Amino acid sequence: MPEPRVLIQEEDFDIAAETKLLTGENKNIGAVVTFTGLCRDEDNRLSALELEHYPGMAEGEITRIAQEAITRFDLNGITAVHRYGKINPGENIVLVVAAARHRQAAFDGANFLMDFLKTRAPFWKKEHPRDGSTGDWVSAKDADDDALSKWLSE
Amino acid sequence: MPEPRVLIQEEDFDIAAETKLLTGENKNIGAVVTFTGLCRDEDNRLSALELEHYPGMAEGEITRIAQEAITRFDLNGITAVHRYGKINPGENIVLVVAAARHRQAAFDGANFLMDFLKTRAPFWKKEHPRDGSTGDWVSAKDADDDALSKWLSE
Amino acid sequence: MKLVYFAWLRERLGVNEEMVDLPDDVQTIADLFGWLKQREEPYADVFEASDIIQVAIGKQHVLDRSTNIAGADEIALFPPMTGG
Amino acid sequence: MKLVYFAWLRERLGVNEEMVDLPDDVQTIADLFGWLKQREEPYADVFEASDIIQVAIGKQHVLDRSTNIAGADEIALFPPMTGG
Repeated sequence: MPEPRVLIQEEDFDIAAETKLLTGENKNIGAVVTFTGLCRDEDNRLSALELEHYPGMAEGEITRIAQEAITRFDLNGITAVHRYGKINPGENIVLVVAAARHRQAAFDGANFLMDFLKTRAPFWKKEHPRDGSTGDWVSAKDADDDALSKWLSE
Repeated sequence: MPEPRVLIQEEDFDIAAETKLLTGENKNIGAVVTFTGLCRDEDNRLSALELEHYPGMAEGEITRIAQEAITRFDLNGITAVHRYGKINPGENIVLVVAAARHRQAAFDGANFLMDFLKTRAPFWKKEHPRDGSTGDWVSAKDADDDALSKWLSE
Repeated sequence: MKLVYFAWLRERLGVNEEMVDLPDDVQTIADLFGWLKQREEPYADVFEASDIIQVAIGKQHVLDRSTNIAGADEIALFPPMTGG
Repeated sequence: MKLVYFAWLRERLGVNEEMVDLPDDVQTIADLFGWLKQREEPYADVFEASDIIQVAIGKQHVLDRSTNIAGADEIALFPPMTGG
Protein backbone atom coordinates (compact mmCIF):
# COMPACT_ATOMS: atom_id res chain seq x y z
CA MET A 1 0.00 0.00 0.00
CA PRO A 2 1.34 3.45 -0.87
CA GLU A 3 2.61 5.63 1.97
CA PRO A 4 1.23 9.15 2.21
CA ARG A 5 3.62 12.07 1.80
CA VAL A 6 3.01 14.57 4.61
CA LEU A 7 4.87 17.86 4.98
CA ILE A 8 4.47 20.47 7.71
CA GLN A 9 6.44 23.51 6.65
CA GLU A 10 6.73 27.27 6.83
CA GLU A 11 7.57 27.76 3.14
CA ASP A 12 5.14 27.68 0.23
CA PHE A 13 4.57 24.55 -1.85
CA ASP A 14 4.59 23.84 -5.60
CA ILE A 15 1.37 22.11 -6.69
CA ALA A 16 2.73 20.96 -10.05
CA ALA A 17 5.89 19.52 -8.47
CA GLU A 18 3.93 17.72 -5.76
CA THR A 19 1.51 16.30 -8.33
CA LYS A 20 4.36 15.05 -10.50
CA LEU A 21 6.05 13.48 -7.49
CA LEU A 22 2.82 11.70 -6.58
CA THR A 23 1.88 10.33 -9.99
CA GLY A 24 5.41 9.64 -11.23
CA GLU A 25 5.44 7.16 -14.08
CA ASN A 26 2.33 5.30 -12.93
CA LYS A 27 0.18 4.88 -16.05
CA ASN A 28 -2.72 3.31 -14.20
CA ILE A 29 -3.68 6.60 -12.58
CA GLY A 30 -6.78 7.99 -14.27
CA ALA A 31 -7.64 10.85 -11.93
CA VAL A 32 -5.78 13.42 -9.86
CA VAL A 33 -7.58 15.87 -7.61
CA THR A 34 -5.77 18.74 -5.94
CA PHE A 35 -7.22 20.91 -3.22
CA THR A 36 -5.52 24.18 -2.36
CA GLY A 37 -6.67 26.22 0.62
CA LEU A 38 -5.76 29.88 0.44
CA CYS A 39 -5.71 32.77 2.91
CA ARG A 40 -8.67 35.09 2.28
CA ASP A 41 -8.56 38.77 3.21
CA GLU A 42 -12.26 38.63 4.20
CA ASP A 43 -13.23 41.58 2.03
CA ASN A 44 -10.04 43.44 2.81
CA ARG A 45 -10.44 43.11 6.58
CA LEU A 46 -7.30 41.02 7.19
CA SER A 47 -3.64 41.69 6.56
CA ALA A 48 -2.58 38.13 7.43
CA LEU A 49 -3.33 34.89 9.24
CA GLU A 50 -0.90 33.46 11.78
CA LEU A 51 -0.93 29.67 11.92
CA GLU A 52 0.26 27.97 15.07
CA HIS A 53 0.71 24.20 15.18
CA TYR A 54 1.72 21.38 17.48
CA PRO A 55 4.88 19.90 15.95
CA GLY A 56 4.98 16.15 15.91
CA MET A 57 1.28 15.77 16.55
CA ALA A 58 0.51 17.58 13.27
CA GLU A 59 2.59 15.14 11.19
CA GLY A 60 1.25 12.17 13.12
CA GLU A 61 -2.44 13.02 12.86
CA ILE A 62 -2.32 14.00 9.19
CA THR A 63 -0.35 10.87 8.29
CA ARG A 64 -2.85 8.68 10.13
CA ILE A 65 -5.84 10.30 8.37
CA ALA A 66 -4.05 10.17 5.00
CA GLN A 67 -3.40 6.44 5.47
CA GLU A 68 -7.08 5.95 6.20
CA ALA A 69 -7.95 7.83 2.99
CA ILE A 70 -5.68 5.52 0.96
CA THR A 71 -7.32 2.41 2.38
CA ARG A 72 -10.86 3.68 2.28
CA PHE A 73 -10.81 4.97 -1.30
CA ASP A 74 -8.16 2.64 -2.74
CA LEU A 75 -5.96 5.55 -3.75
CA ASN A 76 -2.76 5.25 -5.77
CA GLY A 77 -1.32 7.88 -3.46
CA ILE A 78 -2.00 11.00 -1.43
CA THR A 79 0.05 14.04 -0.44
CA ALA A 80 -0.69 16.66 2.19
CA VAL A 81 1.28 19.84 2.80
CA HIS A 82 0.25 22.20 5.62
CA ARG A 83 2.00 25.50 6.20
CA TYR A 84 2.45 27.33 9.51
CA GLY A 85 3.60 30.82 10.40
CA LYS A 86 2.37 34.13 9.02
CA ILE A 87 0.47 33.83 5.74
CA ASN A 88 -0.74 36.74 3.64
CA PRO A 89 -4.07 36.94 1.77
CA GLY A 90 -3.86 35.15 -1.56
CA GLU A 91 -1.11 32.83 -0.31
CA ASN A 92 -1.43 29.08 0.02
CA ILE A 93 -2.17 27.45 3.38
CA VAL A 94 -2.77 23.81 2.63
CA LEU A 95 -2.47 21.37 -0.26
CA VAL A 96 -3.94 17.92 -0.71
CA VAL A 97 -3.28 15.85 -3.84
CA ALA A 98 -5.06 12.52 -4.32
CA ALA A 99 -4.48 10.08 -7.19
CA ALA A 100 -6.69 7.14 -8.12
CA ARG A 101 -7.77 4.99 -11.05
CA HIS A 102 -11.21 6.60 -11.14
CA ARG A 103 -12.48 10.10 -10.57
CA GLN A 104 -14.82 9.67 -7.62
CA ALA A 105 -12.15 8.00 -5.48
CA ALA A 106 -9.76 10.89 -6.14
CA PHE A 107 -12.46 13.46 -5.28
CA ASP A 108 -13.53 11.58 -2.15
CA GLY A 109 -9.98 11.00 -0.96
CA ALA A 110 -9.09 14.68 -1.15
CA ASN A 111 -12.43 15.79 0.33
CA PHE A 112 -12.18 13.29 3.21
CA LEU A 113 -8.66 14.38 4.13
CA MET A 114 -9.63 18.07 4.01
CA ASP A 115 -12.67 17.53 6.22
CA PHE A 116 -10.49 15.79 8.79
CA LEU A 117 -7.73 18.39 8.57
CA LYS A 118 -10.22 21.13 9.46
CA THR A 119 -11.14 19.67 12.85
CA ARG A 120 -8.44 17.08 13.66
CA ALA A 121 -5.15 18.59 12.58
CA PRO A 122 -3.56 20.55 15.45
CA PHE A 123 -3.39 23.97 13.82
CA TRP A 124 -4.88 27.20 15.09
CA LYS A 125 -5.39 30.39 13.11
CA LYS A 126 -5.11 33.90 14.47
CA GLU A 127 -6.36 36.86 12.47
CA HIS A 128 -4.22 39.94 11.90
CA PRO A 129 -6.65 42.75 11.06
CA ARG A 130 -5.60 45.47 8.65
CA ASP A 131 -6.63 48.19 11.10
CA GLY A 132 -3.83 47.17 13.49
CA SER A 133 -6.17 45.95 16.25
CA THR A 134 -5.43 42.75 18.14
CA GLY A 135 -6.85 39.90 16.15
CA ASP A 136 -9.00 37.03 17.36
CA TRP A 137 -8.33 33.34 17.13
CA VAL A 138 -10.55 31.80 14.46
CA SER A 139 -13.34 29.77 16.06
CA ALA A 140 -14.06 26.20 15.09
CA LYS A 141 -17.17 25.99 12.94
CA ASP A 142 -20.11 23.68 13.53
CA ALA A 143 -20.24 23.28 9.76
CA ASP A 144 -16.81 21.66 9.89
CA ASP A 145 -17.99 19.14 12.48
CA ASP A 146 -21.00 18.43 10.26
CA ALA A 147 -18.71 17.91 7.27
CA LEU A 148 -16.75 15.37 9.27
CA SER A 149 -19.83 13.51 10.38
CA LYS A 150 -20.77 12.65 6.80
CA TRP A 151 -17.73 10.34 6.64
CA LEU A 152 -18.29 8.88 10.10
CA SER A 153 -21.86 7.80 9.46
CA GLU A 154 -21.09 5.91 6.26
CA MET B 1 -21.34 36.52 -12.56
CA PRO B 2 -18.01 35.09 -13.74
CA GLU B 3 -17.87 33.53 -17.20
CA PRO B 4 -16.42 30.03 -17.45
CA ARG B 5 -13.23 29.53 -19.45
CA VAL B 6 -13.72 26.56 -21.80
CA LEU B 7 -11.05 25.22 -24.14
CA ILE B 8 -11.32 22.32 -26.58
CA GLN B 9 -7.86 21.64 -27.92
CA GLU B 10 -5.46 19.04 -29.24
CA GLU B 11 -2.45 20.23 -27.26
CA ASP B 12 -1.73 19.58 -23.60
CA PHE B 13 -2.65 22.06 -20.86
CA ASP B 14 -0.72 23.62 -17.97
CA ILE B 15 -2.56 23.14 -14.67
CA ALA B 16 -0.55 25.75 -12.79
CA ALA B 17 -1.02 28.37 -15.52
CA GLU B 18 -4.77 27.69 -15.76
CA THR B 19 -5.12 27.90 -11.97
CA LYS B 20 -3.23 31.21 -11.85
CA LEU B 21 -5.37 32.59 -14.67
CA LEU B 22 -8.53 31.59 -12.80
CA THR B 23 -7.65 32.94 -9.36
CA GLY B 24 -5.72 36.02 -10.51
CA GLU B 25 -5.47 38.61 -7.78
CA ASN B 26 -8.76 37.68 -6.13
CA LYS B 27 -8.03 37.50 -2.41
CA ASN B 28 -11.49 36.29 -1.48
CA ILE B 29 -10.87 32.85 -2.94
CA GLY B 30 -10.31 30.37 -0.14
CA ALA B 31 -10.39 27.11 -2.07
CA VAL B 32 -9.24 25.85 -5.45
CA VAL B 33 -9.94 22.30 -6.62
CA THR B 34 -8.36 20.90 -9.76
CA PHE B 35 -9.38 17.66 -11.40
CA THR B 36 -7.09 16.11 -14.00
CA GLY B 37 -8.23 13.09 -15.99
CA LEU B 38 -5.39 11.05 -17.45
CA CYS B 39 -5.11 8.31 -20.05
CA ARG B 40 -4.59 4.93 -18.37
CA ASP B 41 -2.82 2.07 -20.11
CA GLU B 42 -5.19 -0.43 -18.43
CA ASP B 43 -2.39 -2.59 -17.08
CA ASN B 44 -0.28 -2.14 -20.18
CA ARG B 45 -3.06 -3.19 -22.55
CA LEU B 46 -3.36 0.15 -24.40
CA SER B 47 -0.89 2.12 -26.46
CA ALA B 48 -3.20 5.13 -26.78
CA LEU B 49 -6.73 6.51 -26.72
CA GLU B 50 -8.14 8.39 -29.69
CA LEU B 51 -10.63 11.09 -28.74
CA GLU B 52 -13.17 12.20 -31.32
CA HIS B 53 -15.39 15.19 -30.63
CA TYR B 54 -18.18 17.25 -32.16
CA PRO B 55 -16.72 20.73 -32.64
CA GLY B 56 -19.01 23.53 -31.66
CA MET B 57 -21.31 21.30 -29.65
CA ALA B 58 -18.44 20.41 -27.30
CA GLU B 59 -17.73 24.08 -26.46
CA GLY B 60 -21.43 24.85 -26.19
CA GLU B 61 -22.39 21.99 -23.89
CA ILE B 62 -19.39 22.36 -21.58
CA THR B 63 -19.90 26.13 -21.33
CA ARG B 64 -23.56 25.63 -20.47
CA ILE B 65 -22.78 23.07 -17.75
CA ALA B 66 -19.93 25.20 -16.40
CA GLN B 67 -22.27 28.20 -16.13
CA GLU B 68 -24.71 26.04 -14.19
CA ALA B 69 -21.89 25.01 -11.84
CA ILE B 70 -21.02 28.67 -11.17
CA THR B 71 -24.63 29.51 -10.31
CA ARG B 72 -25.36 26.38 -8.34
CA PHE B 73 -22.25 26.46 -6.15
CA ASP B 74 -21.61 30.22 -6.14
CA LEU B 75 -18.15 29.78 -7.59
CA ASN B 76 -15.63 32.56 -8.09
CA GLY B 77 -14.79 30.91 -11.38
CA ILE B 78 -14.40 27.66 -13.28
CA THR B 79 -12.18 26.47 -16.12
CA ALA B 80 -12.54 23.36 -18.28
CA VAL B 81 -10.04 22.13 -20.85
CA HIS B 82 -10.81 19.01 -22.88
CA ARG B 83 -8.31 17.53 -25.32
CA TYR B 84 -9.05 15.59 -28.48
CA GLY B 85 -6.91 13.51 -30.83
CA LYS B 86 -4.49 10.72 -29.94
CA ILE B 87 -3.48 10.65 -26.30
CA ASN B 88 -0.86 8.34 -24.82
CA PRO B 89 -1.04 6.62 -21.41
CA GLY B 90 0.05 8.96 -18.64
CA GLU B 91 -0.96 12.03 -20.66
CA ASN B 92 -3.67 14.48 -19.65
CA ILE B 93 -7.16 14.27 -21.18
CA VAL B 94 -9.26 16.75 -19.25
CA LEU B 95 -8.83 19.50 -16.68
CA VAL B 96 -11.37 21.20 -14.46
CA VAL B 97 -10.41 24.00 -12.05
CA ALA B 98 -13.00 25.42 -9.67
CA ALA B 99 -12.46 28.35 -7.29
CA ALA B 100 -14.73 29.36 -4.41
CA ARG B 101 -14.71 31.04 -1.02
CA HIS B 102 -15.18 27.75 0.77
CA ARG B 103 -13.90 24.24 0.20
CA GLN B 104 -17.10 22.27 -0.32
CA ALA B 105 -18.30 24.56 -3.11
CA ALA B 106 -15.00 24.15 -4.92
CA PHE B 107 -15.13 20.35 -4.55
CA ASP B 108 -18.78 20.18 -5.61
CA GLY B 109 -18.31 22.51 -8.58
CA ALA B 110 -15.47 20.45 -10.02
CA ASN B 111 -17.21 17.13 -9.27
CA PHE B 112 -20.49 18.31 -10.82
CA LEU B 113 -18.81 19.48 -14.01
CA MET B 114 -16.84 16.23 -14.34
CA ASP B 115 -19.96 14.10 -13.85
CA PHE B 116 -21.69 16.03 -16.63
CA LEU B 117 -18.68 15.93 -18.92
CA LYS B 118 -18.65 12.13 -18.74
CA THR B 119 -22.11 11.69 -20.20
CA ARG B 120 -23.04 15.04 -21.78
CA ALA B 121 -19.92 16.31 -23.50
CA PRO B 122 -19.79 15.09 -27.13
CA PHE B 123 -16.52 13.16 -26.98
CA TRP B 124 -15.97 9.51 -27.86
CA LYS B 125 -12.95 7.43 -26.95
CA LYS B 126 -11.47 4.68 -29.08
CA GLU B 127 -8.90 2.29 -27.67
CA HIS B 128 -5.64 1.56 -29.47
CA PRO B 129 -4.44 -1.78 -28.10
CA ARG B 130 -0.70 -2.42 -27.76
CA ASP B 131 -1.00 -5.71 -29.64
CA GLY B 132 -1.93 -3.86 -32.83
CA SER B 133 -5.47 -5.22 -33.01
CA THR B 134 -8.37 -2.96 -33.98
CA GLY B 135 -9.54 -1.22 -30.86
CA ASP B 136 -13.08 -0.83 -29.57
CA TRP B 137 -14.95 2.32 -28.82
CA VAL B 138 -15.23 2.79 -25.05
CA SER B 139 -18.78 2.07 -23.88
CA ALA B 140 -20.73 4.48 -21.75
CA LYS B 141 -20.88 3.28 -18.16
CA ASP B 142 -24.02 2.93 -16.08
CA ALA B 143 -21.94 4.19 -13.16
CA ASP B 144 -21.54 7.49 -14.99
CA ASP B 145 -25.27 7.86 -15.42
CA ASP B 146 -25.68 7.10 -11.73
CA ALA B 147 -23.08 9.74 -10.86
CA LEU B 148 -25.07 12.26 -12.86
CA SER B 149 -28.34 11.36 -11.19
CA LYS B 150 -27.02 12.40 -7.78
CA TRP B 151 -27.01 16.03 -8.98
CA LEU B 152 -30.37 15.79 -10.71
CA SER B 153 -32.26 14.50 -7.69
CA GLU B 154 -31.07 17.25 -5.35
CA MET C 1 -30.55 18.69 -44.41
CA LYS C 2 -27.07 17.73 -43.21
CA LEU C 3 -26.62 14.57 -41.16
CA VAL C 4 -23.34 14.12 -39.28
CA TYR C 5 -22.11 10.94 -37.65
CA PHE C 6 -19.59 10.25 -34.93
CA ALA C 7 -17.59 7.37 -33.45
CA TRP C 8 -18.75 3.88 -34.40
CA LEU C 9 -21.74 5.22 -36.36
CA ARG C 10 -19.32 7.15 -38.56
CA GLU C 11 -17.08 4.12 -38.92
CA ARG C 12 -19.82 1.61 -39.66
CA LEU C 13 -21.63 3.89 -42.11
CA GLY C 14 -18.37 4.92 -43.73
CA VAL C 15 -19.40 8.58 -43.89
CA ASN C 16 -18.68 11.61 -41.72
CA GLU C 17 -21.60 13.61 -43.01
CA GLU C 18 -24.05 13.70 -45.87
CA MET C 19 -26.79 15.89 -47.30
CA VAL C 20 -30.17 14.16 -47.40
CA ASP C 21 -33.57 15.06 -48.84
CA LEU C 22 -36.14 13.76 -46.41
CA PRO C 23 -39.65 12.81 -47.50
CA ASP C 24 -42.39 15.14 -46.28
CA ASP C 25 -43.71 12.60 -43.80
CA VAL C 26 -40.41 12.59 -41.83
CA GLN C 27 -41.33 15.14 -39.17
CA THR C 28 -39.79 13.96 -35.91
CA ILE C 29 -36.62 12.30 -34.65
CA ALA C 30 -38.55 9.04 -34.43
CA ASP C 31 -39.56 9.45 -38.10
CA LEU C 32 -35.92 10.12 -39.01
CA PHE C 33 -34.81 6.87 -37.38
CA GLY C 34 -37.61 5.05 -39.23
CA TRP C 35 -36.44 6.51 -42.52
CA LEU C 36 -32.74 5.71 -41.85
CA LYS C 37 -33.66 2.13 -40.94
CA GLN C 38 -35.32 1.48 -44.28
CA ARG C 39 -32.30 2.69 -46.27
CA GLU C 40 -29.90 0.22 -47.89
CA GLU C 41 -27.18 -1.45 -45.79
CA PRO C 42 -25.28 -0.58 -43.67
CA TYR C 43 -28.02 1.89 -42.57
CA ALA C 44 -30.65 -0.74 -41.78
CA ASP C 45 -28.15 -2.62 -39.66
CA VAL C 46 -26.66 0.39 -37.84
CA PHE C 47 -30.03 1.94 -37.01
CA GLU C 48 -31.67 -1.32 -35.94
CA ALA C 49 -30.75 -0.60 -32.30
CA SER C 50 -31.69 3.05 -32.61
CA ASP C 51 -32.79 3.50 -28.99
CA ILE C 52 -29.20 3.88 -27.80
CA ILE C 53 -28.28 6.34 -30.55
CA GLN C 54 -28.19 9.94 -29.39
CA VAL C 55 -29.29 12.99 -31.36
CA ALA C 56 -28.25 16.64 -31.49
CA ILE C 57 -30.21 19.19 -33.47
CA GLY C 58 -28.26 22.36 -34.20
CA LYS C 59 -25.55 21.13 -31.78
CA GLN C 60 -28.05 20.79 -28.92
CA HIS C 61 -28.57 17.37 -27.39
CA VAL C 62 -32.22 16.31 -27.75
CA LEU C 63 -33.69 13.39 -25.85
CA ASP C 64 -37.36 13.54 -26.79
CA ARG C 65 -37.88 11.45 -29.91
CA SER C 66 -41.09 13.26 -30.75
CA THR C 67 -39.13 16.51 -31.25
CA ASN C 68 -39.85 18.09 -34.62
CA ILE C 69 -36.85 18.27 -36.94
CA ALA C 70 -38.39 20.51 -39.58
CA GLY C 71 -36.06 23.34 -40.53
CA ALA C 72 -32.99 21.88 -38.85
CA ASP C 73 -29.78 22.58 -40.76
CA GLU C 74 -27.67 19.95 -39.07
CA ILE C 75 -28.63 16.81 -37.21
CA ALA C 76 -25.91 14.77 -35.51
CA LEU C 77 -26.25 11.09 -34.65
CA PHE C 78 -23.82 9.42 -32.26
CA PRO C 79 -23.40 6.77 -29.57
CA PRO C 80 -23.67 7.67 -25.87
CA MET C 81 -20.96 10.19 -25.08
CA THR C 82 -17.83 9.15 -23.21
CA GLY C 83 -16.19 12.45 -22.38
CA GLY C 84 -14.03 13.36 -19.42
CA MET D 1 4.82 15.94 33.78
CA LYS D 2 5.02 18.50 30.99
CA LEU D 3 1.94 20.51 30.12
CA VAL D 4 1.94 22.37 26.77
CA TYR D 5 -0.54 25.01 25.70
CA PHE D 6 -1.56 26.34 22.31
CA ALA D 7 -3.42 29.28 20.77
CA TRP D 8 -5.52 31.36 23.15
CA LEU D 9 -4.79 29.04 26.08
CA ARG D 10 -1.10 29.77 25.62
CA GLU D 11 -1.75 33.49 25.30
CA ARG D 12 -4.09 33.79 28.26
CA LEU D 13 -1.92 31.65 30.55
CA GLY D 14 1.22 33.43 29.38
CA VAL D 15 3.16 30.15 29.13
CA ASN D 16 4.01 27.79 26.25
CA GLU D 17 4.77 24.87 28.50
CA GLU D 18 5.54 24.05 32.10
CA MET D 19 6.58 21.13 34.27
CA VAL D 20 4.03 20.28 36.96
CA ASP D 21 3.98 17.87 39.90
CA LEU D 22 0.49 16.53 40.13
CA PRO D 23 -1.00 15.31 43.41
CA ASP D 24 -1.55 11.55 43.62
CA ASP D 25 -5.31 11.90 43.37
CA VAL D 26 -5.09 13.44 39.85
CA GLN D 27 -5.57 10.28 37.80
CA THR D 28 -7.70 11.22 34.79
CA ILE D 29 -8.12 14.06 32.33
CA ALA D 30 -11.17 15.17 34.30
CA ASP D 31 -9.04 15.24 37.46
CA LEU D 32 -6.40 17.30 35.64
CA PHE D 33 -8.97 19.91 34.65
CA GLY D 34 -10.20 19.98 38.26
CA TRP D 35 -6.68 20.55 39.49
CA LEU D 36 -5.95 23.28 36.89
CA LYS D 37 -9.19 25.06 37.78
CA GLN D 38 -8.22 25.41 41.46
CA ARG D 39 -4.84 26.98 40.65
CA GLU D 40 -4.27 30.72 40.96
CA GLU D 41 -5.45 33.09 38.20
CA PRO D 42 -5.39 33.05 35.24
CA TYR D 43 -5.77 29.24 35.47
CA ALA D 44 -9.08 29.26 37.30
CA ASP D 45 -10.50 31.62 34.72
CA VAL D 46 -9.09 29.87 31.63
CA PHE D 47 -10.17 26.40 32.73
CA GLU D 48 -13.62 27.44 33.89
CA ALA D 49 -15.06 26.50 30.47
CA SER D 50 -13.00 23.34 30.27
CA ASP D 51 -15.49 21.32 28.24
CA ILE D 52 -14.42 22.98 25.00
CA ILE D 53 -10.70 22.53 25.74
CA GLN D 54 -9.14 19.63 23.85
CA VAL D 55 -6.46 17.29 25.14
CA ALA D 56 -3.62 15.31 23.58
CA ILE D 57 -1.62 12.76 25.55
CA GLY D 58 1.71 11.89 23.97
CA LYS D 59 0.59 13.82 20.84
CA GLN D 60 -2.54 11.72 20.44
CA HIS D 61 -5.92 13.45 20.60
CA VAL D 62 -7.98 12.02 23.47
CA LEU D 63 -11.68 12.69 23.83
CA ASP D 64 -12.67 10.53 26.80
CA ARG D 65 -12.22 12.58 29.96
CA SER D 66 -12.00 9.48 32.11
CA THR D 67 -8.75 8.50 30.33
CA ASN D 68 -5.95 7.81 32.78
CA ILE D 69 -3.00 10.20 32.49
CA ALA D 70 -0.61 8.35 34.75
CA GLY D 71 2.82 7.98 33.19
CA ALA D 72 2.21 10.54 30.43
CA ASP D 73 5.31 12.58 29.60
CA GLU D 74 3.52 15.37 27.77
CA ILE D 75 -0.06 16.51 27.89
CA ALA D 76 -1.21 19.24 25.50
CA LEU D 77 -4.21 21.49 26.10
CA PHE D 78 -5.68 23.56 23.30
CA PRO D 79 -8.86 25.03 21.79
CA PRO D 80 -10.77 23.16 19.06
CA MET D 81 -8.46 22.82 16.06
CA THR D 82 -8.89 25.04 13.01
CA GLY D 83 -6.61 23.45 10.46
CA GLY D 84 -6.94 23.33 6.72
